[in-house]
Amino acid sequence: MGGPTRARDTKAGTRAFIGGEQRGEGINDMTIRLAGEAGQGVESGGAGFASALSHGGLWLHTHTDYMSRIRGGLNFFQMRVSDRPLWAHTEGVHILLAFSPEAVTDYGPHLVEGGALLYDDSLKVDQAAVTRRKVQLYAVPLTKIAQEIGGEKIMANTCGLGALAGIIEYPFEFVADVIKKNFARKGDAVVGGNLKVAEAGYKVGRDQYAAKFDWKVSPLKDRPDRMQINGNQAIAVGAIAAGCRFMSGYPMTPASSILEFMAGHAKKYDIVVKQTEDEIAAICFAIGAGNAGARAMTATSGGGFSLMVEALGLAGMAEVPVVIVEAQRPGPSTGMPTKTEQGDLLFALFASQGEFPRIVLAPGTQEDCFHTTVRAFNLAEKWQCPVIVMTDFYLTTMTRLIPPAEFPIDRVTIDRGELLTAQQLDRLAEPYLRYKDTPSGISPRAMPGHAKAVHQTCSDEHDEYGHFEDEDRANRLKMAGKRWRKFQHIVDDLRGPTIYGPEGAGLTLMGWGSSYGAMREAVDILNARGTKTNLLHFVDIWPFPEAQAAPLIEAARQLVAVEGNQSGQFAHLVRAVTGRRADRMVLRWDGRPLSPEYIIEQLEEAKVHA
Amino acid sequence: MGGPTRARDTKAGTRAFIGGEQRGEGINDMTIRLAGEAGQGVESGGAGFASALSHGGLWLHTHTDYMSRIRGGLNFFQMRVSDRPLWAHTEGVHILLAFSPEAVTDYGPHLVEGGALLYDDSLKVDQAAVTRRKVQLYAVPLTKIAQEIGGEKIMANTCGLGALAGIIEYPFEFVADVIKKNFARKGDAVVGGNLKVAEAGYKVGRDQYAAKFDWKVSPLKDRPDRMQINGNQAIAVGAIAAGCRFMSGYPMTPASSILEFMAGHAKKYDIVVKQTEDEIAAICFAIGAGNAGARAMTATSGGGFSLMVEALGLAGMAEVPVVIVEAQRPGPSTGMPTKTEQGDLLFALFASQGEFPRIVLAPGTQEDCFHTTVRAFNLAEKWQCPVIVMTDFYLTTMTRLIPPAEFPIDRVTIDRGELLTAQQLDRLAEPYLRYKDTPSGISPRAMPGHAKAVHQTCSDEHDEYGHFEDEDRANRLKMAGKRWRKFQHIVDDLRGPTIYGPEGAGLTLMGWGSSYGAMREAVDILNARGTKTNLLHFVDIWPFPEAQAAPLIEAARQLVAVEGNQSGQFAHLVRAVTGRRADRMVLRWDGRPLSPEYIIEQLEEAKVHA
Amino acid sequence: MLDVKTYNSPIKVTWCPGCGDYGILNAVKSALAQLEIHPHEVMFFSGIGCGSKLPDYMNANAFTTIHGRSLPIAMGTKLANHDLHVICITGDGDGYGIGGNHFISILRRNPDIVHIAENNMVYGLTKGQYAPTSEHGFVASTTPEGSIEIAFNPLATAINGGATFVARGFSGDPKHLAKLIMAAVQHRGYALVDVLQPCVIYNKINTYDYYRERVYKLEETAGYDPADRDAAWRKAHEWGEKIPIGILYQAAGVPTYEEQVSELRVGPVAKRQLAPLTGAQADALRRQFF
Amino acid sequence: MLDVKTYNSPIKVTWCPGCGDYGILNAVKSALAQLEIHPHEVMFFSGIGCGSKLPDYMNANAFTTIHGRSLPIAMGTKLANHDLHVICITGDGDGYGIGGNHFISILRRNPDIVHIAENNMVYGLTKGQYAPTSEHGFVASTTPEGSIEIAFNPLATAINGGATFVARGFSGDPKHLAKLIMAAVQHRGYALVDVLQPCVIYNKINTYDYYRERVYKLEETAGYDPADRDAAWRKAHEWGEKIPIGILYQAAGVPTYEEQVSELRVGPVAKRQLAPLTGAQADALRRQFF
Ligand SMILES: Cc1ncc(C[n+]2csc(CCOP(=O)(O)OP(=O)(O)O)c2C)c(N)n1
Ligand SMILES: Cc1ncc(C[n+]2csc(CCOP(=O)(O)OP(=O)(O)O)c2C)c(N)n1
Ligand code: SF4
Ligand code: SF4
Ligand SMILES: [Mg+2]
Ligand SMILES: [Mg+2]
Repeated sequence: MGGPTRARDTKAGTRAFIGGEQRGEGINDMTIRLAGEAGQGVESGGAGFASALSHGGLWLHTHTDYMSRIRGGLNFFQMRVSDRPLWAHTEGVHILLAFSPEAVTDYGPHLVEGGALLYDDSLKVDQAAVTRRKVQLYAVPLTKIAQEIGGEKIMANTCGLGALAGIIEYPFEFVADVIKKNFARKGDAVVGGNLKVAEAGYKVGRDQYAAKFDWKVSPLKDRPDRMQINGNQAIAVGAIAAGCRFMSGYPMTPASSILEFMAGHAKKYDIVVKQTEDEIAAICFAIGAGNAGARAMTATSGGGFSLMVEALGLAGMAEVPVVIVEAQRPGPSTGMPTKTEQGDLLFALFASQGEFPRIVLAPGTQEDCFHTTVRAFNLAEKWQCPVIVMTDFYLTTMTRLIPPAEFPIDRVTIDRGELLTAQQLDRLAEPYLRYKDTPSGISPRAMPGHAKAVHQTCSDEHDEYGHFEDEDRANRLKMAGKRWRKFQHIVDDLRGPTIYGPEGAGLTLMGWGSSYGAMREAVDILNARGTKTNLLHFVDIWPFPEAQAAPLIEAARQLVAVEGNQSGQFAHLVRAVTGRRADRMVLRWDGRPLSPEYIIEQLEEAKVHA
Repeated sequence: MGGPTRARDTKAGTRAFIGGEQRGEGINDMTIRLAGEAGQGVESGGAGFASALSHGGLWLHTHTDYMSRIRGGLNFFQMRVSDRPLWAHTEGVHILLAFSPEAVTDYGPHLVEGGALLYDDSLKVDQAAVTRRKVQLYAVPLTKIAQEIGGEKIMANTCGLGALAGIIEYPFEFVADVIKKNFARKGDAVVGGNLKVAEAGYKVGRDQYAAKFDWKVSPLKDRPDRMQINGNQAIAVGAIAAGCRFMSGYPMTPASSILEFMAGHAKKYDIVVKQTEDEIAAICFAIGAGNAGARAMTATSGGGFSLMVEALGLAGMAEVPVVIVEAQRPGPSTGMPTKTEQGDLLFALFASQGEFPRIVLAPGTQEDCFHTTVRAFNLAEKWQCPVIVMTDFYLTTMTRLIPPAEFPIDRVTIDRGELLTAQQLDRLAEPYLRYKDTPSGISPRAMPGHAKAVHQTCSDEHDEYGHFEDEDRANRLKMAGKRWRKFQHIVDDLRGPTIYGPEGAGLTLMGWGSSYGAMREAVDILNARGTKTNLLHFVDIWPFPEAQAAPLIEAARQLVAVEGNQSGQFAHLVRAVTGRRADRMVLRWDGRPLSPEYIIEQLEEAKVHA
Repeated sequence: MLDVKTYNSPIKVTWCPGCGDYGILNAVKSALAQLEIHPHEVMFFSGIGCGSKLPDYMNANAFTTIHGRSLPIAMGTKLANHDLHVICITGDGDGYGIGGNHFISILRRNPDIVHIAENNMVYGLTKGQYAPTSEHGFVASTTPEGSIEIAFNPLATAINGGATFVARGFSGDPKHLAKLIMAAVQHRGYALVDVLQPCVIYNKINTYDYYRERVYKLEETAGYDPADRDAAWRKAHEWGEKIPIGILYQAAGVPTYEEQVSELRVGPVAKRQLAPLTGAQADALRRQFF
Repeated sequence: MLDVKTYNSPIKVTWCPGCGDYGILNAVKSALAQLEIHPHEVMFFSGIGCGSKLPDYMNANAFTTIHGRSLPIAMGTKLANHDLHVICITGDGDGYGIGGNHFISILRRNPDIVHIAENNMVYGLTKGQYAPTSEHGFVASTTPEGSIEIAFNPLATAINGGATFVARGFSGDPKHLAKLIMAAVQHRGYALVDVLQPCVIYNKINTYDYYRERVYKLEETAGYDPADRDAAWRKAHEWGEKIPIGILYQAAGVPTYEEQVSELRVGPVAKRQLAPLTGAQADALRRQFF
């Protein structure tokens, strides 16, 4: 808990002022949510529908919410669709396709006025809760249609998706294409059955409800291929692009899928990927590989990162390059394993005893995840130190549609820093000094194995050769000085915050990591409403890019820290470094992601006006 | 590395302006150092001589410096003696009793002008290095005397101590008493031999050198019993006084001796003390015991604390009282195992994922160690959270002579907070809620085992009963809010900084933990020199006692942060909370403890004037 | 015998339908009921994983700790209050993987603790990665080409490491399992009950059918003597065609850890009344530093 | 044979006079010299402890890591560059205590790594606390009434856990020890050499004399067959009157871990030239997300 700021209880906004207010019409900007038990096909159905929309040239933002259990419970898959690029989800839902009564009870309140609840007419749902809020009820005999037309109850999902398409009047052909593709390996009969069921659903939706439902989605003319990718996938793709040759990890939500993606691509992209006995071993494997000359990484969440802390310091002292992804989830301790939070920032900054150079980066988007991961490997090798990439549950599982050009996989820079080649080593005239004291603090590195560069790597304070020297004061000052100089110079390679919105705004939102999208859309809305607002978003956090950041922070008229935690950790850091206190904080720590509505609502409640 | 401040290389002062300048005469304030290889009796000889001085009613300050090895190398035992209470060591040494040539080479430069080097005339030492600095050479045939008079080479040490006493003209009877006591169990012959050798050494010292040596030590009239105690012992005594019933630990310098002391006293004081397989198990054992109702603690250094981080968060989330002593040593990583540093502060403040109440205390003296440990147990039980007590190598091994009344062992307050008694539980009318939401945030605690209070303790986010609840937003806000309220209220139980020195001083030193003594003596010297100086010393660090501290910090005209680390970690914290930036920092990170001379020299170099 | 409902918790079970953990939950309740151990007399410890949710589904004292650390936390509790029956519930990843060092350490101590390991040979809660007990070649999300470690053998390791009671149960036979748990609770010392627990979602190899075809009971095996440590160790290697369940090994007369801690002879330290030391005690302590 | 001086480091040894670690250092150098392994072809890994300083006293590649973690760090290096000979040097506290989980995990993997454990049955560098291998009842600073854990048996645990080469040496017989180390290096797979190493300062029980009276060589024992795993496991329990040294167990033909990692077939990953993916590779990767 950083700093003395008081926390306030908050409630999420439910108004959908983005779809309405900002665009002024009900076409091509709406939010659809599928919800039901784990195992009911919420995620696969949602993904299929998302494909159908994506193939129509539309832009998407999807995110999921699931429980820490494998079957049952209540999960949702939400997609926001629009004809322009999207940066965030909205709190308000326009149409909810509910597969279970709980889905209605829990998520009904998220429906906007005039929105619709679509469900199987055999489900007993608490209608009152929804209708009271002027929500329409579309009870469709999904299961009955599935059984009668497709011959299988299980096709009720398909029927629901068909009805959905009908209601929003999205051309059926796109749905049909996805059905054909997704069911292809189950044979023609299955494809045919599902197609018929979907079509029947579509008809009911279009014929009975389309006229009453205000929001529509139409395909665009221009339909380029776009990548639908989440943060973890973007990190893995970045790692592969950067030439990562080694990954070790131990499963932990929400980081596991990086390890799994890398394992699945290991053979093809020539990467050794290993699950270890615990997170201590995971980072130790990576340090061993990194020191041996292979670009190496590990990924975990806060609990696993806690176990890595001792070895993190080893990498700092021994000057071993290693990339650590820290995918945050709400703590403390086990906390809320499948929810989101930005609560580990100060922990990551100061973890492990003593003082040593480390780099902390927090990408805000999928594109950032890719580029930041590539940079992380370069920075780790250049500065020979651990690099921590911080994400969170929301960013790791949230997807957006992104033009492939944003992922220039084959055009990344691979900078191995001062890594001596075998040829350079062959020519070495003097004895090789692993920890040579240089002006930059960087000591040229040799991979172990060369006859001219037999050397020692050491966790104890050491001399330039790497031999133990834990007594001599002068040597200590030399080596600590060398490490400190690295820390001072690293910042020259780091970037100041992204600025978005008009200059000289009366209100400046300041955030880091996954909140970029929510802040950006909040800025758009506020400016549209006449409140001149901009934002400062930080990816490069530590060493703090003071030279670039301080003037911008200084210039902010009203500075609002926006963070997914309870105490304002980044605000703490900013004040410690620059002295500037955030005038206000918009914080969220209920396990849910920051959204444009949440930010604006909090500002309104606090009566913040520019 | 906290904050952007630039570090400067430093060299330690060697002038002994404390003994001279401040007291104006050479009597009863001097520094004696014994030095030689591990195994040569440096420590035992030094301790014996310290006893002899202590029994003369004098005040002492001792500290040691040793290498991370068991035999050989170079160690010293240093004692400063005075007729008034001492708070710190000095950098300058008046007389050095050297047992090895390295002792001369390495420590000769620490001798003050006019000081003396005492050594066995058979040792080949680098005299030039010393004489160049106007140091006197007292080459005494210690071994020869030992052999001729005592019949044993090994008595050379005794001879040296005798000579030492003679040179400083300290009455021989005190030395004789210690010899009698210390050698008693080896039989009369050994006692007699050592007495004779000591006396012979005494005569040489007094007759040949006393006249040339300026510093003298005389016993005082008043000779009350005083405790000679180091920081670790004071913590252990505090724990025993506080009713600690359980300690688990894993050896790590400089914390090990707490575990060893407790193990040695376990039977007598009814404490279960166990060494575990690693530090993870050490803190887990303590958490299990603490949750079961036994006051429990563990102790470690930074590397072991790194391994405790995950379970620290568990204690925070599950609300288990536990006391953790973090005895710092220079990092990063293995660092300098037998040297000192204050480099783990920000790590301790933010360790573990998520945000939860914890308390961080950093005693400055042995008395503080005792009282702070007692308070730590009370605070841990009252607020049901982990309490971290931070010390460092210097404080753990340094001793001072202290009146026994400063350790009111039998008059401590034991406050178990809202721990429900069996009788209270018998009367319970409602179901027991382990995590009851209360205005203070404190939920009355029941020890597991009572029929009326069967309950669950949980690392996952939970409801008031302690059952898993990692979905519900309202519950999350309730429980996170409850924990947050604890954090906000804890501060009411904490204390602002100690102030020493005149009000309205032009210069204010600000520090924490073990630097108290050095800062205090620096303040005295500066004031004596006419520079009006005071100090703010923090024991209670987190939650930061803002209400008490901020006005004092605000009022400081020139604020100088004094810390044993490279980046000014406490200064970072102060700026983050109060906005006030230290005008200057006096930092030390060469593994050596802060001393009055070092502080003043750094201020002079920086041309700081009040 | 107590009513098994005594142990019912108000919490809805979240395991998948058909999960082997249900059988274990029932067996645990049944064993406690038969032994007439009341909810307040027992304390459960678990880590994190599907199986580690078990204590949450019980009306009993419990501490759901962190992944892999239930054993040392239980040790601390047992040493503070040995009046409590202590039962640890771990997954195979939790207890044998990340918690491996605590496992081999507790074997050397012999505290009077029951350790029930829900061995589904996979990581359930994190969605199907391989576990230390997964068979060599097990294909999972992190081992697309099959695992290349040999499987961890918990029973052989326990016997090798000093355990005084080592049994294996099958969650498909909760009655037999309940008997094993009762024997484990009654055993004075550390008692491991490793349970073959089908994960119906992520482990398609070690299924109910797989086990039903293979398991046989040691107590029905003529000539098997659980007191013979060498034989037990060899038996612990039997896997494949036939899989033994029952008590593999039990040593009698080994003192428990708590019995060897002299401070505990007069009772649990957690129950001592806390009060400042007497003046005489304080003086004695101070005098050490004169 | 190379000159043993090849491996001399400029660093002054800091062990106590008489420490058993000297014998181990000499045996290591002698084994490498006889095997003609050059300093740059080998990499040592150690943790923290008296014994863990050994690599600092060698002219060879080395990584002095942190207490207990040399095995997993060595694993990472071996998987990145299996051209290196990898030798881990651990203390008994370091390797079997705090590092216990990595020890039992490496046994299941069989990497081509040599593990030399300096087993002095005490914590040397931290000044004499008991260690996992200390005998039951061992009196030390943290066990003034004697330890109440039973001693950890590294050899039995290694055999039990899947090690393919398990030997015990005595630092008082460096020639014999050097032979064992040579055999360990030549073994393809994980090879443990546990060394009886007297700590002349803190272990007054397991001294040179204690061992000299008791050790005998297995290779001189008629009928002992190191290929018989059951027999080896039983032999690993022999302690007291007589203590076996030599190769207790060796399995042939078990594939190493590295051999089973398909990415390593074309050579060490650390030696791959790094370059951006080709356009086609990039497209293939991107297409997965269309
Ligand atoms: C330190 C830490 N690492 C990883 C995790 C994530 N995690 C939760 S449960 C689990 C493994 C579950 O497997 P197992 O213990 O076999 O239990 P099962 O779910 O199969 O019952 C993991 C890795 C965690 N909670 N904490
Ligand atoms: C995480 C951590 N815990 C504790 C220590 C302190 N420590 C250093 S060496 C050592 C044990 C030494 O015993 P062993 O491994 O048997 O080696 P030996 O000194 O006996 O050769 C310990 C506990 C440490 N360096 N790091
Ligand atoms: S995933 Fe497997 S172990 Fe977990 S609840 Fe489902 S069936 Fe049981
Ligand atoms: S303390 Fe023991 S192990 Fe360490 S160097 Fe000395 S004799 Fe060797
Ligand atoms: Mg499992
Ligand atoms: Mg040892």
